[in-house]
Amino acid sequence: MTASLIGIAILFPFAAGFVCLTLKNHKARAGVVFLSAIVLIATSILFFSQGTFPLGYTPSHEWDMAIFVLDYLLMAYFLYLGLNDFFRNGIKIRNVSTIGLVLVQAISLALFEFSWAPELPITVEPALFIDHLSLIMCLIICIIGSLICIYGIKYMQDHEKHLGLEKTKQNWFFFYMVMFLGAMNGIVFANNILWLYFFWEVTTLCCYALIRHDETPEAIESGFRALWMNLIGGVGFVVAIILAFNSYGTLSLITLISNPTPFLLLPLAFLFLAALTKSAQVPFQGWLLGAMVAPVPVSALLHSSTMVKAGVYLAVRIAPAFWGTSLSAMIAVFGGFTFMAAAILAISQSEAKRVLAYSTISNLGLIILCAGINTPLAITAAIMLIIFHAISKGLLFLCVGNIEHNIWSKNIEDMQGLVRRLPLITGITIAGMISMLLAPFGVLISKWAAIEAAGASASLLSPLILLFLVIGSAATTVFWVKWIGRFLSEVPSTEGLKMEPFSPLYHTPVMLLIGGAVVLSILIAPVYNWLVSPAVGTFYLTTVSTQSWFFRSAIGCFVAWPLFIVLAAALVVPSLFVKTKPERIRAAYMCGENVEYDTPQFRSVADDKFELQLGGVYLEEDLGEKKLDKWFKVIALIILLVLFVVVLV
Amino acid sequence: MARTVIPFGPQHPVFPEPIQLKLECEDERIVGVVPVIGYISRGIEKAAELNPFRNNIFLCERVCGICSFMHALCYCQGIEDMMKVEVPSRARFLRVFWAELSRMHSHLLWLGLLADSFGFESLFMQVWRAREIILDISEMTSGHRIIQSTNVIGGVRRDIDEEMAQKVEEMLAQFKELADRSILPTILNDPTIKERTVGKGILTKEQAELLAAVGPTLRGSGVASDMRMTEYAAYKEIGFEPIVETAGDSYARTLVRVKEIYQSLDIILKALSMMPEGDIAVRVTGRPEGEVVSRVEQPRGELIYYVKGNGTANLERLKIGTPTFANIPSLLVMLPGCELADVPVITLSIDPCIACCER
Amino acid sequence: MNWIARSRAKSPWLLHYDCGSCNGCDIEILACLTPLYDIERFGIVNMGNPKHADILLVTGPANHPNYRVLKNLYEQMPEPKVVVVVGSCGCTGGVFHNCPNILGGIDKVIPVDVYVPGCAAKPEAIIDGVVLALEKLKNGK
Amino acid sequence: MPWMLPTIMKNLFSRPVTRRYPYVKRPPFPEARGKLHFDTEKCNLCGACSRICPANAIIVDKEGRTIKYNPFACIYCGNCVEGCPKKAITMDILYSPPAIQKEEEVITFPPSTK
Amino acid sequence: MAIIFIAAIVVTPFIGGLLRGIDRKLTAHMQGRIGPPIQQPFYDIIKLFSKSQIITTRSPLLLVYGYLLFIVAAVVLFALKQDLLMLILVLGVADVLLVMGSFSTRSPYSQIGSNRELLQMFSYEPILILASIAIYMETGSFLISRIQQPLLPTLWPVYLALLIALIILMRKSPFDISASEHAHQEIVRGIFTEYSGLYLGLIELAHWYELVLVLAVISLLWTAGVWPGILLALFSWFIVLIIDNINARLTWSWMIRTSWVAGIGLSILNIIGLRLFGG
Ligand code: SF4
Ligand code: SF4
Ligand code: SF4
Ligand code: SF4
Ligand code: SF4
Ligand code: SF4
Ligand code: SF4
Ligand code: SF4
Repeated sequence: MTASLIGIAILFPFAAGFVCLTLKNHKARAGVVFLSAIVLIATSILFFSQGTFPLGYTPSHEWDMAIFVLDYLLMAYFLYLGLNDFFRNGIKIRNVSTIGLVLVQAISLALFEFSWAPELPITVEPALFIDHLSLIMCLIICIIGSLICIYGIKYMQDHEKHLGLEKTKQNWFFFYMVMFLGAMNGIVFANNILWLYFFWEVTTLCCYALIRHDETPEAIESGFRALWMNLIGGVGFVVAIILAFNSYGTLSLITLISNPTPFLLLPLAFLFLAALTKSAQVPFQGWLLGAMVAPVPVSALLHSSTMVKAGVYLAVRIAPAFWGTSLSAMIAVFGGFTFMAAAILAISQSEAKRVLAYSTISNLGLIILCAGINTPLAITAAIMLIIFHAISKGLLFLCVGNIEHNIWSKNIEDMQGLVRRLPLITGITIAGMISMLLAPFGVLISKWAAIEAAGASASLLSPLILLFLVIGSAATTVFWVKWIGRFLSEVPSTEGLKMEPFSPLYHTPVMLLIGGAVVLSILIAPVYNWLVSPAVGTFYLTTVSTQSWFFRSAIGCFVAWPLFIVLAAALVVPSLFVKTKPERIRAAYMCGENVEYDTPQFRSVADDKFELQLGGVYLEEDLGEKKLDKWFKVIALIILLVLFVVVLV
Repeated sequence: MARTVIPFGPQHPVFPEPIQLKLECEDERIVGVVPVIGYISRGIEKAAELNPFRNNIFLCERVCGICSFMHALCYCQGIEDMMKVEVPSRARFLRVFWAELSRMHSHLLWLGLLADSFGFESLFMQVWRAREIILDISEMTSGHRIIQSTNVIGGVRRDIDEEMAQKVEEMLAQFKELADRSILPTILNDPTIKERTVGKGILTKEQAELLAAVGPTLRGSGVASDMRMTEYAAYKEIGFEPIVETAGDSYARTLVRVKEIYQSLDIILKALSMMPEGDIAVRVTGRPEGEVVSRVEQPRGELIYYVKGNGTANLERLKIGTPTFANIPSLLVMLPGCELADVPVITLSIDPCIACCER
Repeated sequence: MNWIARSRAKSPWLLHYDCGSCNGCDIEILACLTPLYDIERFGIVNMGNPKHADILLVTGPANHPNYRVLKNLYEQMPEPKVVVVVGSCGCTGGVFHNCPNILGGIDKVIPVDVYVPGCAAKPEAIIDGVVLALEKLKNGK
Repeated sequence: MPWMLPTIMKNLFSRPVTRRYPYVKRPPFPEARGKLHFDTEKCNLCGACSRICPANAIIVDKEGRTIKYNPFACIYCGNCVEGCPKKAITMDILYSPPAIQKEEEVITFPPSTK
Repeated sequence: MAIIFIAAIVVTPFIGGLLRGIDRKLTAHMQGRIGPPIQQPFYDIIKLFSKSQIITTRSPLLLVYGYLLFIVAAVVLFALKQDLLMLILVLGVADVLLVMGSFSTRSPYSQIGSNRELLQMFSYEPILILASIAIYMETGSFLISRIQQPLLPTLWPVYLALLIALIILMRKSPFDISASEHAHQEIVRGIFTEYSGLYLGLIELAHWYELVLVLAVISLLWTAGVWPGILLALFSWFIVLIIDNINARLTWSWMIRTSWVAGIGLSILNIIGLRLFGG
């Protein structure tokens, strides 16, 4: 049973992807996407309810061989991409670095496998290892990822209509989208590091292909950037593989993690390098920001359930191995810095997707920070953040996509007063943002746990981490709330709200997601008990209890559900008895010069009517990318350098 | 970049009077200002053609209630010039007395408003408390607290006797004590005040001259120009040196005014001690004919009255040129580039008075 | 109810609007706030915003460019509200009675509850006027 | 910053300077200008005051033997006091009180004895 | 527990209102005035509750209730001696709801006020969180109930930082940036401009709760008995009143600079000190 479920989770998406590729008919393709979504969701849930964990599983050795071959094929394809671009467009950073990095990878891997390795291909028992952490990831990938794919069906229709494409490219789009999910499942299940590496590179491929999907010059540029930056991680991976095998003679991830020795730190640092390129930490955030040119479902997928989550998954996965080392402390500093830097940079952004991207980077930084603090409470925080962030961020991207297809703009300034124009989707978006931002929602409970864990951390660097943490979380509030403010800023009107038409393919996924965010936040105690606690418990002693559904650690206690009651009271009760009779409605205060009560205009020069404009605050001059980006990158590089120095010394 | 365009006024707590600034900001930085004036235009110049010329004194006083005395003075001096009336010298000294009293209360009033505009409430309260002493002097000597109503064509209507002069000196001493103790040190030293005013709204000497700024706005930029140097009324006998600061920012303008308060105090004391005996007014008969330009220094700068008479009881034309009207262009140079929070401070630093600006 | 009436009378918040005055009465209103008169003794606060105000203090006569603003401010004040006109020119036009740009007293534009004569009205007179207005406020008008 | 401290501390520990109007009334200055009184004995209804009033606050009705005086228009300048040939107008030192209705004062004169 | 619960909800606003009344009285006296009677805030609030409601849009009204309720929730959490960090986060929720409320109307001054309120949160939230962490480092728990020793001797830098936060939260000069309490400055009443009547009253009520809560948090720094703590809180409150009266109001950039350099700086130094020498 479990074996076939594992098989379905990994292989079925690949198969479904190929079917999508061949199908020219939109309806049929939609059907396949829909079907695979259902299959994947069912699989993950079945898996969760059936399995006993942790469990190891080794498929037949042909698979090892297949992956061995496919690995080189993949690298050959990357090389082809680089060379192709080189011959077409001449020397550019993008193709030179792609070619260089692929060659480094391929050559060192080949050297290792063909000359040093005792057998070919290297096999590991078990090849797949599934514990609760993998399971959580699998649930996220299958459920959220599938919902995003479903959303993509209609989105891509509209998208292509808007672009005016003659020949649809959706078959390629869904090929990569669905395959992505399979590759992700592969990553989270793999125990053989070579397998892990292969699936890792497949996600890089999917990511590259999806970013360049629209084939605009910008898209191509961004696609390449994603490719070569992730190839840096790939190099890190290969180095880690070689080093690990040299000192241990095995490539079983679990073996490495459960027997930490000081020699392990260097390969772990290289694995961490791979993790942080994948999760777009400063200074590698460039590719994720560039990825914003891709269609919205791609961004949603990259940010919530795939790609970047692979990075933090790996960081959390290997965290027990560097427990208590200086590497751990440095990782916390590094993550903390990204958390703060990205949050501050997000303030000056006016494009919706870029704000979301920075928010993702920032949150991933927080997860990495938790992995670095590396106490049970911190790991709990990390895992909960992975869950809740995936839900909320996937949701927010889908919402922004929907908004974009209504107002054809991604600029936050254009979203002023959107609650009146598109109440349904805007309401959901705001709820989604609140779930990222306010207690008692899951993200905030995690953040609470993170801060307490950081406060309790014994490391000498903890004041620095705390500094990053508090400034970062203050900045987070600023950029979210001012965006929410844009949505809410409406002109007084006597008319009631009119909902926009309901579109099942657009609205169902977001409604499911927001429902999920709320329900899971309320049910934080059972979620913790069923999912998070066993995941943490695989390698740590858990210290959190959920007595009377309070979230209680040794040093603090979070009472979530009473706050939900307060929230419900605050929302429901007043909306029952706050009545807005039309005759009570007055214009906003404009120093006495309003034109009409329901227009945002005032009288000014020569008694003319002027439009009231209320731009948001972006603090471009003080906190703009232009000013800070360089410095942040430099500091992050320095931290990274120190990290490696610390490991080597 | 996101732009904010908002009305600042006409009803705005920073401005006691209605004026609108149409502000354009990026974040909170001002990138554009358009002043909208005309909210309290009453048409006084026209009404002045309808009234008997003597009654215009009372109308001119109410062009503005703060330096109302100066308006009446300027008008009376103009008519007197035109009609070749010799004003008794005691009256000239008394005019200086009330004029400087107005200046003191006007500057104090302004200082209080400035303090309020940057949220220094206790300073505002202290300043206005001290100002009440000046108003008491005004009421004691003229019968009105702020609109003295003491000018007539040919002299003044009220006299100050020995006893009253004594009292005035006492009250001024009291004022000086209060100002020295609690107001002056704060303004000279307080770092938060300096933070809000130093370097805010800089007007260079060249700009000030080019834009024809007047009064403390001009003197704060290093130009020694003051109508009192033309020695009207009794300034010749009393003697006068203008006060000049060179920094050209809001703080410099503040300092000019604060020093002028003390200067006025000295002038008042001098006027009281030097005052010759004699009549306070001459009887004026006849009707004004011809045209004349009369200029006096208001607290805010140069005030110009152009009066044209045609031999009837009504004037043919009265034209008033006021200091705020002359200073608004400089405001438009000072504001762009500043923070929204600085708008009140900079605007108030020219001491805008809309009432006479728009008449 | 008694409580409400009492509180209304004890906590009148002001909005001051200068509709075309000469400043004389405006600065006397401001003088009322300062230590020597201190109308905060009666709970009076100068709010500077119609939405928070109970008493609209208007100075100056109504004139053409400004009456629209006055009306707008009056409309934005929540009930109960009273209007106090300060100064002779606001009551009737006063010395500006023959100015071409003047409509006349403030009562030509909005309903006025209390008239405070004087040019300029003394702070004492303004306090008297506000006290008269409080009676009206108390009863919810 | 600390420069205001002595002042506020002194204020805090001394009696406020506030005049407790309306509970305690300060006597007005002897020169103060307040409302007008018309002496019906002295006045001969010549109308000079009406003509020189800048606020048009006095209307003299010779036939009806009344003077209408509008304290809500009067600007208390005292021009009429000085200009009245009969010195029939006197100025109080008390200001005229605020009111809910703005009513003109009508001063009626006894029928002419001539 | 139920008694504490109800007492916290009922008694707090009275203390808060009284403090506001005394605040106004003292301020007036510092300015040489008599000032309003001490019960003035209660008159104000009853009057506000009895005013007719005028409305711009609906959402601010809903959010005001949220603001109030979350502050009350925070007060209750304090009364029940719960987790300090959570309390601060809940306070953050309240403030965010307030800001969202005043963002909900397209009104120039309330928008500018809300933007500034956000910057205020940007300034004081780190200080509060760091303070809670410093308290944890001394007591070994984030739970208020675990505080048993006087903390001021080791945490005085944090106390100074908290004073800065207190000025911002009490909306006093020099950091009265978002609402301009005296209402004669550039942004009218800033964030509160569009609220009137009942809703303004609710905000005022919430403000009372908040005041007491923040003072209570400060009083924690000295918990060798209740009274010294209360005295410490009242002393801090009085210091803020004095600072209010001897300073001009500064700009937001100045506020952020001060609160970060001084506030966060002091707290972090304190934490480093604890990490190195004790804790
Ligand atoms: S009359 Fe009016 S419109 Fe014409 S120029 Fe003059 S101000 Fe302008
Ligand atoms: S100001 Fe000019 S337009 Fe206005 S009334 Fe006087 S003369 Fe006429
Ligand atoms: S400058 Fe100002 S104070 Fe002086 S007369 Fe003109 S309006 Fe009045
Ligand atoms: S109105 Fe006066 S200032 Fe304006 S252009 Fe004419 S002369 Fe020059
Ligand atoms: S500003 Fe001068 S030119 Fe313009 S309307 Fe008024 S008086 Fe005439
Ligand atoms: S009543 Fe007199 S002092 Fe008051 S505003 Fe009118 S003209 Fe000026
Ligand atoms: S001027 Fe004197 S005498 Fe003539 S009507 Fe008037 S009050 Fe009477
Ligand atoms: S005091 Fe002046 S305004 Fe009043 S009635 Fe006499 S002349 Fe007219």
